[in-house]
Amino acid sequence: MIRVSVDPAPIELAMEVAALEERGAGGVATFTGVVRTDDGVLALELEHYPGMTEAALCALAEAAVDRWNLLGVTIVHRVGRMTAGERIVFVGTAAAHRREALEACAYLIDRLKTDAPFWKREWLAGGTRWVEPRTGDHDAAASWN
Amino acid sequence: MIRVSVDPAPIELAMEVAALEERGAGGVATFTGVVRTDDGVLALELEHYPGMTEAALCALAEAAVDRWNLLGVTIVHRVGRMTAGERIVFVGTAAAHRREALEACAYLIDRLKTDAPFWKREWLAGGTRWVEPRTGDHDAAASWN
Amino acid sequence: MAITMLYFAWVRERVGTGEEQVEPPAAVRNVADLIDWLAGRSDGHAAALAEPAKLRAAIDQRFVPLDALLGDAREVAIFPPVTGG
Amino acid sequence: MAITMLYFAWVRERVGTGEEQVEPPAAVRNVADLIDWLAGRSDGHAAALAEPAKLRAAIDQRFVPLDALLGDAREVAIFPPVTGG
Repeated sequence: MIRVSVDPAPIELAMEVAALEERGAGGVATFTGVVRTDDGVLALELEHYPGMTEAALCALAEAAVDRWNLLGVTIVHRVGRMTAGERIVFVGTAAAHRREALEACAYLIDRLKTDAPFWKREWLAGGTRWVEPRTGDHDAAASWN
Repeated sequence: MIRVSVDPAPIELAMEVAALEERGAGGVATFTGVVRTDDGVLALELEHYPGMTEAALCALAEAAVDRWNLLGVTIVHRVGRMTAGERIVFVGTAAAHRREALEACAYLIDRLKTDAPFWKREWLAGGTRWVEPRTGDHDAAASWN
Repeated sequence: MAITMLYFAWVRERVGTGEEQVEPPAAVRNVADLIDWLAGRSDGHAAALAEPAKLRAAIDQRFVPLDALLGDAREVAIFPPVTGG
Repeated sequence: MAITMLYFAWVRERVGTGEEQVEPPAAVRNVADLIDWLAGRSDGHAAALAEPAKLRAAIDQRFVPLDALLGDAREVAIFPPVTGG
């Protein structure tokens, strides 16, 4: 019921959601991060720590399962280079009750931002730059403690 | 940027999500209600109040847009008869920040449960029964006031 | 005054129709009065409308409490609490 | 002791490699000591590791603070704060 994937291939959202829906739960909540098209970013490049990243995502999914009554958890993170409009990350949860699915989904994306080793580089017209972490992300992650 | 639909046709989730992703936002949150397969319900039948239901969903979407900084809101509710595993309702939000997309999505599904005229009937092996409202739904909706 | 009545879910089933035209007397001022008056129209109406506490209403497609005045309502709907989503 | 060092993101770029084997002396006890010691290996290392406050670390694939003892670490990774999602 836990599915974790770190993959350079595009994220197949319909397939991921269908797999969650097949868990037989009443509700499926998802969050999808998309490369924005509005701030001059031509492409995004995601680097990860092979082995540790997958383990960190599994640990995160397990923490969510311990905390909420979930029938399915999926975390898919794309790596490598992707362009505006493409999906970076997909988090999905299936639960009998909508509240649990929604809360667990919010938890997973908040914690993923601080607890999983990924590094993001933006490709702009003038060159590339490594994205700085946002302090708000740490506040959001800490709010679940 | 607001899309509301009340339709007896199956909900095309991939299409709905794609339309939200095309809003150019950084994040898309969704909630999908699915007919459960685990409690003897063979089918579900949804009745609505033509005209008023669509207006209520529009009002709900507009309330979310007033409250959060959203680039897209979609509410699709199926009506008529549907079987286990099929989608009843889809709520999706697109926003620059994940927190806004996630909160607005939770708000919409909570409020939809109490503010939109739909009535649900379950088809069981022994006959049909109209679903009773859950008091928890009113508490959840009121929590956003 | 002529009002289009709409019924939904088990109210519709018990009344036996989803829509009817009615002309309540002037003494029928609010939705609760209307429910009382409608209950006298048939056994089906009586069965559907016996427990007003289980009923909800809309006037001209807006939810209203049962003590809402009818005013110049053109369409009144009576139904059980909603259960969508 | 032999340690596999891994570097990610701009740390990797400045060091000039993503992976190397090192054998720090016994005086190198924690991650901060290791960062200090590594900074002397090349100009690239020095540039990458000049500001430890901007660095994060993992020992054997677990996040650790910079004062974490190396113990019998086999793999140590140095990288900027993570920015996934």
